[in-house]
Amino acid sequence: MVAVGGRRRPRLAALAVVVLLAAAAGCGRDAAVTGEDGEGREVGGARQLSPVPGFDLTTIKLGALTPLTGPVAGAIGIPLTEGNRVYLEKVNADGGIAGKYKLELIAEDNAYNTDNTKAKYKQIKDSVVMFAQILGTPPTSAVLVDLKTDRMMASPASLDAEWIGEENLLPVGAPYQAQVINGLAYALGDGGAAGKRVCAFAAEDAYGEAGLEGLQFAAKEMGFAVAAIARYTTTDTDFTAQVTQLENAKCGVVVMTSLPTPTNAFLGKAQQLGLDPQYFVAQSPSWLPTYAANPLWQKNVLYVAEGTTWGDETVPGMKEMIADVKRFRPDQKPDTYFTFGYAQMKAVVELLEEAVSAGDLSREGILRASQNLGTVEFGGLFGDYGYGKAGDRKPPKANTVFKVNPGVPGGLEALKKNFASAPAQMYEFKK
Amino acid sequence: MKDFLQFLVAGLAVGALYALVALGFVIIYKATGIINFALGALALLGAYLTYNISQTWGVPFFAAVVLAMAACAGMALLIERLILSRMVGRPTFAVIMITIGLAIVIEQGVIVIWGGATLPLDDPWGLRTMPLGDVVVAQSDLARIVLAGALLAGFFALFRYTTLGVAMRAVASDQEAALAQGISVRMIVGITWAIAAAVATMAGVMLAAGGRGVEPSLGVIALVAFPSVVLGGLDSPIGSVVGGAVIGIVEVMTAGYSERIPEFLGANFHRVTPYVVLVVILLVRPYGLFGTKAVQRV
Amino acid sequence: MDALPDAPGKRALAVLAPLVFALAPLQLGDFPLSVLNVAGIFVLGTIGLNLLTGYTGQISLGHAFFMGLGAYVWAHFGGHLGLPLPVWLLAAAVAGGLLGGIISPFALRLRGNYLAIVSLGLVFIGIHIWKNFESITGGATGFTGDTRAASVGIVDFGDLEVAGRAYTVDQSFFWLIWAVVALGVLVARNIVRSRPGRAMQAVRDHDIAAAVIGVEPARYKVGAFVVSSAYAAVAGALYGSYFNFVNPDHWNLFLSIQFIAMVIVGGVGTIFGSVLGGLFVGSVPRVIETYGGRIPLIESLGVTIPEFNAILFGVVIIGFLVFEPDGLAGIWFRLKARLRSMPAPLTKEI
Amino acid sequence: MGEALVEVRGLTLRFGGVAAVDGASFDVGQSELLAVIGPNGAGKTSILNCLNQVYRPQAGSIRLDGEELTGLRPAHAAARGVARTFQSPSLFTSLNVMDNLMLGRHHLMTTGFLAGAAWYGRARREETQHRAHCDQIMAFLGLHPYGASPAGRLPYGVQKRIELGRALAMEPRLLLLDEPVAGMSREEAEEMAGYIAEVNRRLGIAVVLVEHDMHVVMGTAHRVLVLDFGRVISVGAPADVQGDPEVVRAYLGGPEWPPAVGSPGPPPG
Repeated sequence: MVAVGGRRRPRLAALAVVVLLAAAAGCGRDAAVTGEDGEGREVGGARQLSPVPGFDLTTIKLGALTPLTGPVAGAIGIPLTEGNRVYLEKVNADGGIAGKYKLELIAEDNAYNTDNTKAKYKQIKDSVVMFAQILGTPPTSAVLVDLKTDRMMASPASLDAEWIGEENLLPVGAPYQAQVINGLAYALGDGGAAGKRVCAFAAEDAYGEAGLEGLQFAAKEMGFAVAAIARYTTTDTDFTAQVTQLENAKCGVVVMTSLPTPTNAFLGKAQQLGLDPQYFVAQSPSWLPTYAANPLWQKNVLYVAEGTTWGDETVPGMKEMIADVKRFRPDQKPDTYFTFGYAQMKAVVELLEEAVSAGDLSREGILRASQNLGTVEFGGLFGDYGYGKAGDRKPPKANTVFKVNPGVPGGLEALKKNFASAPAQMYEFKK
Repeated sequence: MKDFLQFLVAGLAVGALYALVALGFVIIYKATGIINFALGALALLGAYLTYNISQTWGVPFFAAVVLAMAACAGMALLIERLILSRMVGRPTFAVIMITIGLAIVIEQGVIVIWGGATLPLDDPWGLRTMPLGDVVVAQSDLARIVLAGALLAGFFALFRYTTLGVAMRAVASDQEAALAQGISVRMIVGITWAIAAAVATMAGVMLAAGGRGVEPSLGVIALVAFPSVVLGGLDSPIGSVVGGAVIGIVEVMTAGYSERIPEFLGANFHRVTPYVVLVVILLVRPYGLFGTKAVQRV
Repeated sequence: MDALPDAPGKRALAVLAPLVFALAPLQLGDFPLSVLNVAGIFVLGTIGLNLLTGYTGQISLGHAFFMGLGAYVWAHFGGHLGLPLPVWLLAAAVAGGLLGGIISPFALRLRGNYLAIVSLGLVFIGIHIWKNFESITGGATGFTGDTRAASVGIVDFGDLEVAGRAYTVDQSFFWLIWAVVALGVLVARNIVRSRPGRAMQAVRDHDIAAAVIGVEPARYKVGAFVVSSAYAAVAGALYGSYFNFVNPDHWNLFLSIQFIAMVIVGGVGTIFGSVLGGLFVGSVPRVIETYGGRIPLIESLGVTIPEFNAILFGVVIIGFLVFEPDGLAGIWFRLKARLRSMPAPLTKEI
Repeated sequence: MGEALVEVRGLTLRFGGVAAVDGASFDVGQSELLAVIGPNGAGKTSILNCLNQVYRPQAGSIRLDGEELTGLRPAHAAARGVARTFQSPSLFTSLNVMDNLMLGRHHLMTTGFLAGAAWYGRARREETQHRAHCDQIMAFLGLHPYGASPAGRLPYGVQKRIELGRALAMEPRLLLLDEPVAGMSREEAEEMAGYIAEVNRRLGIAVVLVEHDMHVVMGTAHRVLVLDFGRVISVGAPADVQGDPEVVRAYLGGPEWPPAVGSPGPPPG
């Protein structure tokens, strides 16, 4: 009971540690998980691939970290991953990468949570050549450092401008800032709201910050003053204050960088209190397909995203996608996130083709391939992306402005497709 | 002035919700001395039950609300009998944590059953409004204030004038003495859970009404209502009404006049004003405006 | 209570633990190591909360706040200024302790229920501060470091190379995190078996009786709060360094609840239990996710594995509180007692 | 009586409008054993609670060796040498006997959080030294057989003894005992009375004893103080008090009066 003696154990333990650490030094794991011998060897003039983690000479495995359960899953994670899969199945049906290597997607549930994303990343990173999708800004940030350490490539499914300068990321689409600028350019231009007072309703998160950056830039370039900015937080139950603030500012155009439920509640309160601007400009993350039937959204909402009306065969990318949907997922409902996933996988496939043709599917090989990738064209589903060295990338600055129309498939009718407004073209994305 | 009145009405409507939830906390606290962290989950469950009964089964809205209140009350009674009653005599800490565990299970159960999407409630108010002088009042806000008021008045009548109310007050003031009077403390504690769940259901439904719809984050209302409980006093039903109203108004006013708030306090300062009020009240009057100071006997 | 490895089990542990500590990273892949690393960070936080809640009887839902504070201390001193590991780790402990000390007098005015509510407010106020104090926290976007700043002298845990052998971040952080855990366990055990620890338990068991024999309850409540916050902040700093990313919404109420769950599952008022609790809550969900597909029961319930995990979390909390209030540690001690009471020739127990 | 250890003057304690103690004045001599008796609700326990400042009296003064105690916090009163046991044992139920006793020595020890965390060195030396002292107390009270169990699981009589032990570990000058033999069997009560008398005689610690068991009171007390409705109605040698007409009137109708020495005390309550 009385604490005396006990000298022996610590000494014994310390001894054990010393001995074992000495032993450990001799058998550290090879740092070569990145697979230096993934480098292609010249065999009879043609480059031949070597097996690397995630590639066994027949199948190329890709990872996805995406919410498959919870609120974000149904709205975004599942349709987006389905889009990934449909494009992948199309490639496989056509023979695979370079006509012979089949693709396989391992999708893990990250529950839109940073801890889970980290764990799942570690779980599958050694069985995939790269990550075809990581959904959301915080999850991507959480594994960014691991991507760098592991020399791993990943394609983020979020339109954050931060990603452009990261050599380990393969972003697609025009960032949120461009969405706001293009949306405003349309509203104040073709939309006929020139001279109207511009206001904003913004979430208090990275997405909201990005939207406000775009707004400030647009204000400077297009020469207007921002009349009012109303912020909200996730626990807000009532938007009277925000609506009143914007109403008092006599807003004619309200840019909404917000998430679906608060956006919907905000629109409802606006109607009740008589805030009736010429346009509410919504961004891609504000939308749920169920809103198509909602009169609030049909009235004066401009929705800024990518692509075109679902089924619009005048846009080549959409035509191709609809054909693939009919072939592989005839039951797929119109969904903008499906389109996102489909186009995203196209970028990934182009990257893999490049890596295979360079004869190296190792992590280093894929990173190198991304620098030589050049411009990837999305046939109008996204603006074309000029890849290259991280510092020299040319992200698209084009968006499509929709209006809500329950009469068209998916409820979104393209008003102006794939345009990059003059101020958007001026915008320089800083890292 | 118009803005002020507009904020006042909105604040009262938010406050009515807080008051309902706060009352739920207070009645359970009075009878058992614990804070029921599962109350938000019960509000969520009640809202989903209302959705299910009215939308899926086609029962008229108000009848559906009453049925959902009854169902949720029954559920709470069951939980109390099956789980909480085993915890008599155990440390407060353990009992509070049980209610947190319950909250997690109920919330996840709701998501498993109904999914995570927002479901339309189709309440009779929707986005309709009515003018009241200069001010535009959402009918759903008015309904919140009126229905919360009616429910609270009903509770006070029950508490003051019925045998059950007398028994509840007896249990609240001294369990042993109540037991000696032949009052079944077990039953009363169960009933307080049922009443709290019914009141919480009303809060959940009223939160979802007016266009928001039923969705998994409705339960947060309980956490947001905590400052109202502390302001009013954990053991004072009247306090929950006053606390709810004050916090609701303060919150909406802070948001409404956010431009006049010093910038260093940050954007969305209204999110934390209830907690700032809470800290201040605890410094000045640790037991709330209407709460009784606990005297510890040796 | 005793420091003497009297039982053969303890002696075995004394040899085995360092063995596992040294060899595990060489045998396990990065995935299991990353799970154990996060679990180790959880263990540190749980020890802290157990000192406050388990040993001193003060319920706090504010633990996530102090963990966030530590993470931002790393963000500033480590990620931003690039100062070495001992500096930011110590700074986190000091910052956590200091802020805990400043806040605790508020908390002290309150008993049980009230403290729980107010500490809950701390989490909300914290998130507000993290989002608005942009120069250090990176605002709503969060902070991503250019470096993990996890170096002690020439040893850099962010990029460990010994004798020409390189180790992955998960390997080196396993050594770092679990070494800090070992130190944390030692310090906590020393506190609880000496005068201040006894006083904390006295305050928990009977605060008036404690005052009457000369233990100032306020002093030990504050002390426990300070130590507990320091532990949380150290855990948070390690978390920040390991993830190299600090996000304001991460320090939310659910994290606080997870810590309380770890205390309960491990065993209220035991340091050993905190280790078990942190390991259990930190790793069981991952194990179920990995192998859950092979359990036919889950699918027959009509729930997905993550849904199953979430419900299980709640059920485990309730189940332990109702049926096994002493937690995993209680089960362990009972098992040990049963083994001992079996007719064995060498038992010396009374 | 010589120089008094404790001087209580005009002590008044009210709860709401009710005076639990009403202008009580009395002395406790060095090494004296003073018993306080009176009907239920007479204010006996309240006086003890004032003496160690668990309750704050509204008026009056309490001096210990000439130093004022009123206004101090209980922990500080304890540090001045006032020890106390409770009517129902108030042990630290999850701690074992040794830890309960060691807590009695809390104010005599100095290890803080930092020294405790480091453990090796001063903290450990201090621990060993004080454990030795507690060991003696355990031997004196026959507590060794109960060593490892949590105090809350031990029999009632043993808990009472541990509580006395914890008070003794404080090395007090004044020991306040609140019904130390309540609820005990005759043999246990005799044993406890023996311990009390021995503590008082051998260690010279002044004792204020609140007790219903007249056998114990009359057998151990040097003087008896009788309270009624918070007032001191009689003080004196046990035999004198027994015959005081005031006292008889106060107890009129009560079953325990006149207290025949040797009769078992009333049940605790």
